[in-house]
Amino acid sequence: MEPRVLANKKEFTFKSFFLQWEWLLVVLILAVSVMNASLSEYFLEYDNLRDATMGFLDKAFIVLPMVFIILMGDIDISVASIVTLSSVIMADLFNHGLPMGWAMVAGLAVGTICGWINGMLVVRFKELSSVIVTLATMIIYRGIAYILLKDQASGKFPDWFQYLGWEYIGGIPFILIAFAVCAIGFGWLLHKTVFGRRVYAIGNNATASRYSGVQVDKIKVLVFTLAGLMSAVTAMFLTSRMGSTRPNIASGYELEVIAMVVLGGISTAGGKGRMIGAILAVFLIGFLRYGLGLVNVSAQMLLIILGLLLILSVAIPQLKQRFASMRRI
Amino acid sequence: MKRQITESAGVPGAQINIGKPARSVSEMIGKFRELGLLGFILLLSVGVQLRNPSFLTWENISDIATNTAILSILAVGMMLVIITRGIDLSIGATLAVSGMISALLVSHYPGIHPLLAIASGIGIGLICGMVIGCLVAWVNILPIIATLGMMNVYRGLTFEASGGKWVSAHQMPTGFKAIATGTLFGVNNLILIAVAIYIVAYYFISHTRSGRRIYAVGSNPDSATISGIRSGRVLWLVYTIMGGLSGLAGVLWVSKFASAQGDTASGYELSVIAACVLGGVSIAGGVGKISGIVLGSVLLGILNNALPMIDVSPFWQMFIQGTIILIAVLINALVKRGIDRNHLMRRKI
Amino acid sequence: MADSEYALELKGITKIFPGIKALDDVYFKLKTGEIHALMGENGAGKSTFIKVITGVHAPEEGEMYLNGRQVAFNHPTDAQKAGIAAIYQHVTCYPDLSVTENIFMGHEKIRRRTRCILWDDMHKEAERLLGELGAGFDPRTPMGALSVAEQQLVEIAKALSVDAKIIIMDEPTAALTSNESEELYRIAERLRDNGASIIFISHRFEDMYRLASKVTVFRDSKYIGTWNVDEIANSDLIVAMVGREISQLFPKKEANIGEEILRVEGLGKAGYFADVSFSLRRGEILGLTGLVGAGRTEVCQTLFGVERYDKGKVIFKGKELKVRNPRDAMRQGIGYLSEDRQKQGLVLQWDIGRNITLSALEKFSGGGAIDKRKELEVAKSLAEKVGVKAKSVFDLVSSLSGGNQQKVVFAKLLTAELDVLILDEPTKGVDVGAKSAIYEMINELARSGYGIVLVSSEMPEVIGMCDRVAVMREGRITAMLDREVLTQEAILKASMDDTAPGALEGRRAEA
Amino acid sequence: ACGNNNNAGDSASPAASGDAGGKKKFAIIFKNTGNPYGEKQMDGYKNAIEELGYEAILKAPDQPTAEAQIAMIEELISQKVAAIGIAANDPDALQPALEKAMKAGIKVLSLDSAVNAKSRLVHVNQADPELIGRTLIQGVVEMIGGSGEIAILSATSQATNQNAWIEWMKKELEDPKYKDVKLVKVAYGDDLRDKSVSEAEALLKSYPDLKGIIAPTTVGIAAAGKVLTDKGLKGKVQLTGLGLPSEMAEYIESGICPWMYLWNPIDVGYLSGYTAAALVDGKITGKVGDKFTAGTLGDKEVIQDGEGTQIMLGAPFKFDASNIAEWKTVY
Ligand SMILES: Nc1ncnc2c1ncn2[C@@H]1O[C@H](COP(=O)(O)OP(=O)(O)OP(=O)(O)O)[C@@H](O)[C@H]1O
Ligand SMILES: Nc1ncnc2c1ncn2[C@@H]1O[C@H](COP(=O)(O)OP(=O)(O)OP(=O)(O)O)[C@@H](O)[C@H]1O
Ligand SMILES: [Mg+2]
Ligand SMILES: [Mg+2]
Repeated sequence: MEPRVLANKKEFTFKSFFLQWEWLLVVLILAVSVMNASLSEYFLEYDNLRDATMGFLDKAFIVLPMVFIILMGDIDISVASIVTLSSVIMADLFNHGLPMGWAMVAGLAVGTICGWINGMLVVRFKELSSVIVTLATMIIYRGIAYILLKDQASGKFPDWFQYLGWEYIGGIPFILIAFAVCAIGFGWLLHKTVFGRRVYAIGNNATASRYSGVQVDKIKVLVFTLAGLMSAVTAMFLTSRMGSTRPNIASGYELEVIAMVVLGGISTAGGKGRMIGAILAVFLIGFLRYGLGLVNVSAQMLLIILGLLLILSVAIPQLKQRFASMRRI
Repeated sequence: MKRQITESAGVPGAQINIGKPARSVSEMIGKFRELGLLGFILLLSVGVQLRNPSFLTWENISDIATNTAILSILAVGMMLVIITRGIDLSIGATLAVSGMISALLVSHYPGIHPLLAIASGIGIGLICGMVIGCLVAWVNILPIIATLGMMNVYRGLTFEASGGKWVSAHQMPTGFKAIATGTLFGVNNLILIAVAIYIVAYYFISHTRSGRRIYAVGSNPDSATISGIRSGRVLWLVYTIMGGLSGLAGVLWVSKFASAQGDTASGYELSVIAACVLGGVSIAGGVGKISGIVLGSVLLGILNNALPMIDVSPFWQMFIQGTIILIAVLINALVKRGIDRNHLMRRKI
Repeated sequence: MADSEYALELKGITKIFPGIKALDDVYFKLKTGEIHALMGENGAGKSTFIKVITGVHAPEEGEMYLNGRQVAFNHPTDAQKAGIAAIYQHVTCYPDLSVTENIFMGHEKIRRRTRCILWDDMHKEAERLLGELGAGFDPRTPMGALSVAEQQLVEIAKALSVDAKIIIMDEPTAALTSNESEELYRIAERLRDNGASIIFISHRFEDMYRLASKVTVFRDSKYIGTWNVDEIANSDLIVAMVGREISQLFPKKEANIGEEILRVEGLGKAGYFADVSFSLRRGEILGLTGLVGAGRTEVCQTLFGVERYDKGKVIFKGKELKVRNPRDAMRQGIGYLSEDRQKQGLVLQWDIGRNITLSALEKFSGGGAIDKRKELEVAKSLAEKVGVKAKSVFDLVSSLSGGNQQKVVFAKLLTAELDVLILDEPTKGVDVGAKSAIYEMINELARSGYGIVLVSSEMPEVIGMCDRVAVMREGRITAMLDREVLTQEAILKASMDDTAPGALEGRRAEA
Repeated sequence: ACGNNNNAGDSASPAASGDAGGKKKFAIIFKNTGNPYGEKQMDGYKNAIEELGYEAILKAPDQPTAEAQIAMIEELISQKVAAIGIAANDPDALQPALEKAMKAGIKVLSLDSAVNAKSRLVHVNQADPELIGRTLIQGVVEMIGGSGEIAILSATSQATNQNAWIEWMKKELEDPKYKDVKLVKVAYGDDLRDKSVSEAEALLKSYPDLKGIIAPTTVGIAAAGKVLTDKGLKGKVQLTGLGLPSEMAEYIESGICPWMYLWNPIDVGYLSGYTAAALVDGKITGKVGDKFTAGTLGDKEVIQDGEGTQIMLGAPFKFDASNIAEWKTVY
């Protein structure tokens, strides 16, 4: 065989660079901003924009690990219940006399354990899809929250606890800073590390990954555990913003989170997509909601708009592909 | 018994063989799934009966059946969807929008024949289903995403259609309310409609080509394409049927509760999916039986009926339901492992 | 136009996939009642051609004539109606449905008026068809419960069930043993004698010589020529297929066998294999052969930690080896090349470089992050070493032909420091050109001190390559043949001999 | 922007002039959209605000959650409205958001379902919980003829309003004159049709001697009415509670439910509108003893309510066969 020399560089084309999904999201965010600014004089005020982020960033913490989960072809619909359970347990322990700091640690631990249980069930029972496993645990976790708190709300947290969700550091909301730190961390984890590369490998071909020495089960459990932990982080911020907790908080968060991840261009089918897409999607949906809220669009219109946006965002790439293949045939 | 056919065919008997005895074992295990579910239902019933003697009365059983009817009608459609490896989260919203529109219809034209009201509900459901069918079958959107998006849209439309109002009992003609309360030979109409749907669905999925193709597409989409099955059409059909059944369920729901609201049946899709999963429909596609989902729906129906009757604290109900679902699917998985192992052993003999 | 002497004729067919011209102005003529072999390297376009005939793909250009009349199939059902049946390369079954349904899917028997499926008729017919093929299983069995060979029989029954005039078989023998292949030949001949025309695709020359009267060769999506089988020499055919001559398929290897590195003692796994013992030395190539389903893959996967064994022990470099997963195995120094490179070997959607480095990512990570430059360097040098044909390591693996994909898998093994390589059917579905490159590579590896277990079903390969051969039958090693006594007869005898101690009795007791 | 300073709503604060478009903006947030009771309340609020020549903003989330209401409060703060009236989905969870609003100079009041005293200046109460609780017991006892088993079918186990009323019902029952009346169970239908029906059926079966059901929630009472109708239990099991006239007309006319109570949601909204305007105009500060005139409803006074203050609309209105026909088309 004659030795062959392979080219050293990847071919770079501006077309493929700018045809990336993330650019479309950037354009959409700009379009939404322009629309909002023209509809409402209040939108472009710095204080308002800044405070708006405080309103939608709580669930964004779950978006980060959900990107990993969906990339691996799994899904976790129990995250909202984990938020509730860790919030309720934190509040319950605090009200039973545990210092707030320790109660928070316990809340985070509970979330982590819930995530770990999800992960263990998913890898031990591979014949059940993660939808089913987390559907069941979703009901169970919230069920436990009901058992613990019954019909009570629980609150009366120390003042400093409210800082999490409401305070600013140097004029920037603390929650935004925390999210930025987490987002950079998760982005780094996904795109720069061995761990992230393996997550992509599992998403594309789990069997081949296993045969290549990737510990698929271990990584899956870890990712689900991370999702549990981040759900608990969301629980901290949400509880701080609400000042009290109940067994029915955060209901419906799972679907919103999944919608954001999908809108961010993360595809379950091919293990494709990037963290930045999901983060952009968080801000796109957040600003769209906030802007339409500023002009007091009714809740039902908002539902319809968000539904159509989700459909369109996944339909556009599909249709593009279809047209391309139609031209071929 | 190793070489039954080798002499004539000259094929080594190691792989190819008749497995009649082994097959009956695996069949038994297969049936065990449903028998197990039935056994569990009976056990539960006896347990509840001991706590509350009015549980196993004719009246209560008929109540359970009536309350389960709508759930099981939806479960039939959901089973077809899941067999094709899909899922439909929009059914609660579809149910609400078709229920609301047919309620508005009868409140504006009280003279309308109840059958026409049913037809209108089914019609609207069909349209909703068709849209989702198109998105899934031809735009290739993942079912979970397509139905999540359309769920929002349909729910929004329900509110828009009603303008935030409810349609109440006094606005509905008696004939319309009688759809769900009427009886034939002493059996509630809802039960009759549900049974009729089981029968039609059973015939459809086991004795017609279109029905079998649903299984084929779910079992192996690639070979379905190659054997000339237009999987797009099958998918579209499945979501359209689901929509039609949701529409029917919408009318029945509104008629049964004599009230149409914007948030009718929100979150109901999870109960329906749970019924299917309990009934042994595999999310991986290709597997599912009518008898299974009927049992699954009945189990959920009994839980809904029995937990209040045996004075379980309302705060425990959710946990108990979730735990039963989890245990059921885990046992299901373990039994399936048993079946697979059995197949494997058969292979070796 | 009057009936033509050709049952099927295709002219100037061109088929383009995004970025790939899979067929380029291709011609083909099939006479009535003939068996016509279609050959060519991997990726030559054979399967695509078949799919054009059966209406799965619509060609960009070209015409198709059926008995002299021009036709155009837009959909697989059109071809079915026209009496064309195909057995596709990859078994296309519905694992959850019964055998009967698998046979009749797409053309179920239905009662005219009610459009109700006639199950009894179908089961009876299925039973008859299977009986004709010598298969004894019940048509009501779910397809997923059958072995690959049994499934292949069902595929054939499926083709028979439509009473097809033209039957196309795309590598039907790839999953079959020589005996089963023989059975298939018989069936094909009978079909031909009954007036059907058959297109037969295979990489095995054996098949072609045994069956076909004509052979057509494609190369690089192009039509090369059609010959009568008895008029063309083997070497000429190879030249036609690869465009150059392959002087020596099995290069001689200077044996340089060192110390023992791996010893397997009485390995057993309930339901799969029992009492497997062998030893391997550095520089040695140990063949592992037997019929399909003999349990070779299972043994290999157990050694690699994919599965667990429950009896016996493995001694590796003098110490007892315990592996729980492939990662452990690779760390200890055992590598495995799986028989299904698309499912188990590669991440098809990734580029070549990433595939190569997947199993050794830790080596490129500094402080948690991947050092991309170092990764690229290693990937590139390994890809060049195994001779992958591509523009750069950024080409997607899915765009490569089978042979080149296999080379990528080899490159992957070379990233780790291994002592033992287990190669499971490394040349399965690989064309002649790539095959010889792979043989060369294996010899090279053996020379550099690896101990190699070569699993293969191809007699010439086993005999040509191995220093010693273990033959497996029904989960047991029935013979260990040294190079001097290595003959086809000896292997066949060991792999089929019924007097060998039955592994089954023990297994059943364990189960 | 946090902390528990209670004097946030300094009436002199000029920050929220709310007159960006020339008109001051008054917002109301109801629990959720698509609820006719809420729509009527918002209508009443709007009527009052427009009578006064201001602009009304009506908002309601699609799900009855506190999270969604917090987002809406933020949106309203951004819009610099003059006042927010809120029917809360949670009494405590809105506290930080509402405190932020008050700090920004917005007047905050709750109506229908209260927020805690720290998060509001004043609460507009549709009716005295004590009065509701006691009246309902008195009603059902009268219906069942003074003795027998009764049960309560409530909304969710979390609902603050319902829980307060149920407490008062239990207190009323402690009176020795009810020694023959036994409250056998409090069931929760979660304001879901199907669940309320199941719960109602379970009550009937578990307690075959049940004589009366109190359902202090609109969904629950209608579901119970439907169950009693379908089972032909008219006259055997009595039903009363709080319900929408439109939903209950059928059952009141048929006699399943001899009478029930509710206040006029339009009036609740209307009174809230005037209260909001009075707060913004500085006529009242929300302290006990403040007085103002609430349009057609006449003079109103701020009174004590636990730690906070409230304005009472009046006694609940009794709907029975004689007046239901005229109300069923109103709300
Ligand atoms: N659906 C498809 N989309 C894109 N490219 C395809 C598709 N199917 C086949 N190809 C490409 O077309 C070329 C011809 O493939 P084909 O499967 O016809 O080869 P083959 O001769 O059958 O090879 P083998 O011997 O490996 O079966 C290959 O390069 C393949 O990658
Ligand atoms: N995933 C599986 N599920 C069930 N049975 C299996 C599975 N994989 C292999 N088998 C069965 O286990 C036995 C041993 O298979 P194995 O693949 O090890 O044989 P082999 O000699 O390597 O054959 P091949 O030449 O096909 O690789 C066969 O009877 C096969 O049918
Ligand atoms: Mg091929
Ligand atoms: Mg093998």
